[in-house]
Amino acid sequence: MGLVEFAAAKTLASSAVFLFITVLLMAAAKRTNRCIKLFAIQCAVITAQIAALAFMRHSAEAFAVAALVFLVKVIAIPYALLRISRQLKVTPAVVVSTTPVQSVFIVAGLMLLAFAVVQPYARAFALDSEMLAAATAIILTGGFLMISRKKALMQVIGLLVLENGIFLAALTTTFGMPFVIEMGIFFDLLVCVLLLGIFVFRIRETFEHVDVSRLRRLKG
Amino acid sequence: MRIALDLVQFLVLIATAPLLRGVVARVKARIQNRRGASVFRPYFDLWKLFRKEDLVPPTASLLFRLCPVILWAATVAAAAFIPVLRTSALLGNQGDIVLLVYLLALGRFFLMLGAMDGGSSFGGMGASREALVSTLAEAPLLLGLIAIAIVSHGASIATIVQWTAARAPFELSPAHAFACVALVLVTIAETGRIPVDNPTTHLELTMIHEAMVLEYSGPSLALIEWSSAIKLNLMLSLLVALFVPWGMAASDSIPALAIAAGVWVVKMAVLAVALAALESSMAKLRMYKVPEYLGMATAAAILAVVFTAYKR
Amino acid sequence: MILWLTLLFPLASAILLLAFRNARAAARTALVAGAAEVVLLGSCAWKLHVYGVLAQGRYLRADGLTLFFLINLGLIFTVVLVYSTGYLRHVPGGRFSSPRWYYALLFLFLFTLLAAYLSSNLGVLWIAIEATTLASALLVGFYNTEGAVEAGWKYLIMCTVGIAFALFGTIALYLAAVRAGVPTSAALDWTVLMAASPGLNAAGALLKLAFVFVIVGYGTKIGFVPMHSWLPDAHADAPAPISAMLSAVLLNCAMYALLRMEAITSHAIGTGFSHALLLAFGGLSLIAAVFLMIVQRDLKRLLAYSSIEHMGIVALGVGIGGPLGLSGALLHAFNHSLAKTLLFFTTGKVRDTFGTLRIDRIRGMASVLPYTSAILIVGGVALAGLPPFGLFISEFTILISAFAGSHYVLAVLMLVAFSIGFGALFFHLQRMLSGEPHASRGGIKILASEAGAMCVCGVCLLVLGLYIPPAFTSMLHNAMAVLQ
Amino acid sequence: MINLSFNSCLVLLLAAPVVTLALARWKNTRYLPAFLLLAALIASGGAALGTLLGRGGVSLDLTWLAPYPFALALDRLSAWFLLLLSAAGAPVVLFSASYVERHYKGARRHWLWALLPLFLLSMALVLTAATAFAFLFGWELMTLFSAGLVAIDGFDGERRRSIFIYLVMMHAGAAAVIGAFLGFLPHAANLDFASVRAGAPFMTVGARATIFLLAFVGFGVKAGIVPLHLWLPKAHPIAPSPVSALMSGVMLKTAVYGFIRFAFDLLGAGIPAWCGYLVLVAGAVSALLGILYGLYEHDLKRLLAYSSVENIGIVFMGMGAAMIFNAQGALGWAALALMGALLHSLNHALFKSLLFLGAGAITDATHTQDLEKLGGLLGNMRGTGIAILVACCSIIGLPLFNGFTGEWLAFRSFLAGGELSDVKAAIVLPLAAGVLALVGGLAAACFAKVYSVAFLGRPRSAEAAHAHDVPWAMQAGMALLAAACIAIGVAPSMVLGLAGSIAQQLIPGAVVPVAAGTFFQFIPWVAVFVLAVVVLGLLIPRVSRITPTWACGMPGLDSRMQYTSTSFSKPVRKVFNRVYQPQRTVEILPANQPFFPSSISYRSVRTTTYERLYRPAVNAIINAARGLGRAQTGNIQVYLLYMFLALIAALIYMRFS
Repeated sequence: MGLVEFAAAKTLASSAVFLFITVLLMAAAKRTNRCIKLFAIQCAVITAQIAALAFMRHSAEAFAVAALVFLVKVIAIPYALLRISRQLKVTPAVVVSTTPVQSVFIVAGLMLLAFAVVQPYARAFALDSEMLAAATAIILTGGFLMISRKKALMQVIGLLVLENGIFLAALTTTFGMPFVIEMGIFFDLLVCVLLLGIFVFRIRETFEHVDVSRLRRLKG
Repeated sequence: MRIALDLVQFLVLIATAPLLRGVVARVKARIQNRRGASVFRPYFDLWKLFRKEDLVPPTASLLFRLCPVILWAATVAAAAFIPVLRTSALLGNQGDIVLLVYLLALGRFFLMLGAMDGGSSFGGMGASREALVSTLAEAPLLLGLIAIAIVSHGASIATIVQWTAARAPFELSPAHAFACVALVLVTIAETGRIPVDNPTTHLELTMIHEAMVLEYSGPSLALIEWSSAIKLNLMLSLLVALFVPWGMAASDSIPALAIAAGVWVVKMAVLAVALAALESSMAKLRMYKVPEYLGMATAAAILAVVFTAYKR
Repeated sequence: MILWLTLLFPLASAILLLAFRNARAAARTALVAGAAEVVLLGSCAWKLHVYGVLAQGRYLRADGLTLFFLINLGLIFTVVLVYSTGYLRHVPGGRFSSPRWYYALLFLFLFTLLAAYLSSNLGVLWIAIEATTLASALLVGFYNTEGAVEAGWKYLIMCTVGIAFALFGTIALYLAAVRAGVPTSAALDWTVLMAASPGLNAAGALLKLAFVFVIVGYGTKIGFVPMHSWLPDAHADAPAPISAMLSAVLLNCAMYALLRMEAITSHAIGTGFSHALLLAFGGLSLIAAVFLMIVQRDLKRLLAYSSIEHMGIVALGVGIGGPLGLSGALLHAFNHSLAKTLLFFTTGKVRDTFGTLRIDRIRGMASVLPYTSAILIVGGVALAGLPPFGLFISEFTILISAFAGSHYVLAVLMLVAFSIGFGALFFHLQRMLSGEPHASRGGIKILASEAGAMCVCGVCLLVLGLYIPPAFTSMLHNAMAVLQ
Repeated sequence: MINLSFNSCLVLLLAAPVVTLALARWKNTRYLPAFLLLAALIASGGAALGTLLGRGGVSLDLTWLAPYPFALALDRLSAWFLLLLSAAGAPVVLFSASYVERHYKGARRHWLWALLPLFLLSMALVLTAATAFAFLFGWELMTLFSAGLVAIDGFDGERRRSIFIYLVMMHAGAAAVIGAFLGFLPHAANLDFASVRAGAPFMTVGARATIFLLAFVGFGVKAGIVPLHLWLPKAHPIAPSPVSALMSGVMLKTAVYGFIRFAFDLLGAGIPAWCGYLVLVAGAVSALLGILYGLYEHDLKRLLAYSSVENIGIVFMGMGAAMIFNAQGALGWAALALMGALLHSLNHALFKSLLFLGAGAITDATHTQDLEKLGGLLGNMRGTGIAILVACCSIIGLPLFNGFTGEWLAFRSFLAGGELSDVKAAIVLPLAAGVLALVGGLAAACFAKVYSVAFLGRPRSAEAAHAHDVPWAMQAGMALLAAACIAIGVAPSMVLGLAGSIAQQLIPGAVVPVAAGTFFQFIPWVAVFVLAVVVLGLLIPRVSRITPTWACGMPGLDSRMQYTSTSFSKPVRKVFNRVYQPQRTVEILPANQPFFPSSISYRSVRTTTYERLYRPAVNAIINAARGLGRAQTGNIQVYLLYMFLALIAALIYMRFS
């Protein structure tokens, strides 16, 4: 067994743990920028995982996907988000509805829930239950971030985390979708982040704050 | 022949109407220790009125003069429904209780219109009170008649009378008893006698019928007075025919008819005396006690109907 | 080839339109491009009519169902484009908020919609539907007002989250297909999946999971309660023609995607599961929407909730199933798009005249805007499902299917909801129509383009209510045949 | 021939609005719409009469046109009501020809002339529909067009509210009717009447009872059965008078038609017995409360609207009795009671249209429909006055007028009910006769009030004093209706036969009791008799002199001393205080001189309103709406939470499905 193979196997085995840690840290993070960086790390873990899988299965397409993920999610999106965050010139705090301790406990609870939910499926389809649980936990945490964080940018991050979870689920269950579709999904994601960026700026311009929980003119 | 006989009894009913009034007034006077006028006094009154001029208010319309005539016509037509001497009548063989009641309503409706046409407040007062009394009297009247009609399996007056006449006097059902109570009460109300209305009052504020005819004079008043006399006569005759028809002529022979006439006169006399006694011994009810009075009549009529269902 | 041309032409037009800084030139170009696109769509439809199915490469395919929705799209897009040329007379300039951006984004929106309809692959379909959100988000925020920005944000976030769910569902379906032995390259191809659906039965649990995520995901886009919250905001603050596009086309497009998924699910594991979910979401939408219509204060929000109501009805029709339910649902989607377009067009005139869409500030409309009021009444009557308009036929069909299928509770619920919805709609309409106008504003003249657009909708509604042409019927049957 | 005239009626009614709007510019075509409508109504009347006389029927299949089976057919029942439509409609159109010309200008006139034929067409559609789809199509259109016509006089304030209530109640009623029709579905795939009829016997009793109840509620709303009548006194008074006439006279009858179609034709004989009692009691309550509320009113058209509630109640009493007889197996009497309902429908169409036209004529002449401002109109409006007198006599049910014939049939069948072996029926039916008698008495009081306050005595306002009679076309319209009232009243045998044939069609095996036939042949003799006596009375020689009215010897009797509408009904109102629970306000000015006031004003408002009955339901709906509205907080985080909750709920469902 070569070193690379060993590394790939280790990566695959341990990535779930890293993902869980990133998720927990995100829940506890107090600043937007830290969240963005954690997101980048999370994506990096996923990249490593794809690369490992690609290596194990000798799939060129998967390598391309890994490269794409690395480019888009680890570099482009965090960079853009950080830039936006800097340009917005608002307080760096994430502004939460729940305290960090509560957040951590809730996310921990969501992880347990994720394990409980995926268990029967994992058994039925002979899947890696840990990875699947990680994916589900990431989805749930993404949702939780969107619900509990009041800043527009944090909602974007929550959305991205959620999307990450889905991507991870696809990866662990089916070893990725057909390449064209994968490409399309990435493209959509990129445009989406772009648009969200535009809207974050517009919100700042129009309302002079970026607190989405205060966007309550339209109701009823 | 039969038609001629029916015509005769119809004419008798119309012609004797003022006499009945006179008799009642006379008996009443005697009970009240007065001598009283002649029993034929109503005839003289009518004769006098027919010759007088007809005074018409300036605001009155063409209906003002037409109304008494229609009232008279409707009442006369109703009289043609009543068996008096024979167990049939001119219009009573096919004419049924509903038509009878509604013919009386027709007359009353036009009388109310005539009263309102005068343009004074008294006419309106009388008409609105008459509207109340007649409204509430209609249901017990019809229900009482219907109860008897159900028992005797027929809706036309002649059928009912024939059925009753064929029974023995004490064979009648409780329905008859209740219906009789109801109809007696209603008859008093419908004909405007004490305790519902006082036909001899001179105080406008208590009048019902008299207030309505306050503007009428001459031939118009004569027709109205005659109509009310006919109404009293026909209602009493109806009571007689419905509840004590025995003695009516079974055949068309002269003796039978003569006996029938005699029996009828006796029955009517008894009723007239009873009416006079009643009127002398009672006070007129306050206006808003009348609904209670008619309520009793309605209750009796409803009981009569209920008994038709349970006792057969 | 025709498919590629039809699909890519709007994209090219969109890019071309960005070059026109002059508003009138942009409008003219847009009209020309629109006309060309209509011709393309027409020839596409004709070919479809002749051949039944058109396929191009691995990813493009059109069948009877596509044809039905393409006709709908073409019709609504045409009237919206024509209406827009008049409507955009005075728009504020701004970044992404100028006529050229408007037309460009409109054509981009059309491109994404076409992509959704013409894709043969459920993955591509997903991408296209996500793209519709992206393409229309800037149009929703076109006015750049507080409301528009807020609405745009909510629209983008909620629909993206919803769509993410749909992606998860699509992945689950893919997994199920792969597990059932479908080759990975074709595992999201709809035709292949339909053919293989009996074999998918083994992965029933996964299919159920897939459908749950898909119905919640695409359901967000359709506007099912309780995922509907973006819809009234986006409809209310978008420009009137865009509201029409959203309500009449976008919702139908999402419904189309759901229909495709539903067909596979019900073919594989029976109709019970998917129909129950459709009935639940449809019933919830119908009931909640008619109630919410009562408390609306804004005309366009009112109409938006009515869209939710009608999408609920469509879902109920699909959920009841059978030929009757399905045909009623498709017909209803078509009719609703016409009626809603008509009504949203009138809101443009109302806003121009009264400067607001707040129902309590609009008074005396019947005297200020007699013709628009007449159209508003006609649209309201049509929307309430009264004859002689098409929605009566489609609602009647769905009711019949409910009764015939012995869904009595559902039928009663629908009848009650129709009554409440009617009451809510007319409660607001009558308040606007009557009374003395607050300010003595002169009514704004209806342009020929606007009148023409509205007339087309009205006439189509009337025709579909009185006499459904045999061609339309056969088209409807072909569409249903695809799903069954 | 019948086919031709029926088709031409449809074509004319369809063409009329087009022609009206197309020729709107030309002034000399202003009577064209009226002509077209008259021609159409005469054609439809001919077709109906031909069908009733057994010269074949009409059956027109338009399914090729519509997405669902859409057929029109004219059997005897449809023909009866179509005849009613024509008989009441033609005079109304004649009246309108002049009325519309005098009161409406420009666009409103054109809209009125465009909507009127459509309204008539929709009613004809309802009456002749042979499939559920056609029926419902017409049914909904009828509501729409009538609402449009009601709104033509204005759309503000209270009127707007009234129209809204009308629309909403109609829609809810229509929902019930739709439910009733579609309830047949599992057993009648095609939803045409023939297959429904054939399928009904295979349904369970519960299903049939449910359908019956839905139909009862649905048609009850349209017909104005208490307490579903809420809209009726609101919508009828505010319509233009000819439209009120059509709505009250004809449109309510479409509901009666629908109900008969369901209860006697489509559902067949298998309705549980209690349904009959339900209908009877509902009818009795409507009749009684309708006329009591009518008596309270002094707005002429609202009074007439309440009187419609009463008359519809009588019709429903007849139908209820028919159903009870049917359940007891007394088919002959069932037929008789049904004939009573049919005849009363026709009669009510005639005299109520006439009364509403009269109200229109009064408004035309005096610009008010408040009874308290009228009086003495008979002097200046002789033609109108006589026609309305006929209508009043008819509506009370006086003999020799048409109202009597229907009520007599009802009375006669109630009476016969006393001989049924079933004790319940034998008590309830005769007591219904008592209710009918009470209603008759109240109606007499009510219309004595109407006629005497409006047409007799002294005028109560300057407008009333200077009223002029209306143009000939309006008078002719009213005269036609009055003539029809008298004709049916004096010689009812002719219509009785027609009604009998319908009853025998609907109640197979029924032999109409001979009593009715002989009695109706007897009525002309009574008429001759009464007329002879009247002539005799008129021949009495008399000398008339005009003298001032008796005023207790005091001078200065004026119109304000007359009994008014309010004071006339006072005794009855006082007796039925419980029904009205009035709120009285007496204002005496100046307040410090209670015994020598300069003015006393008295107002009495009925506080028993049925809106209270609807209030809890409406409030519940509004509160639910508010609650849901609060759930739309505007906060996107909450919205996202909803989404996740929905997903979780769906997942839980999946887990347990």
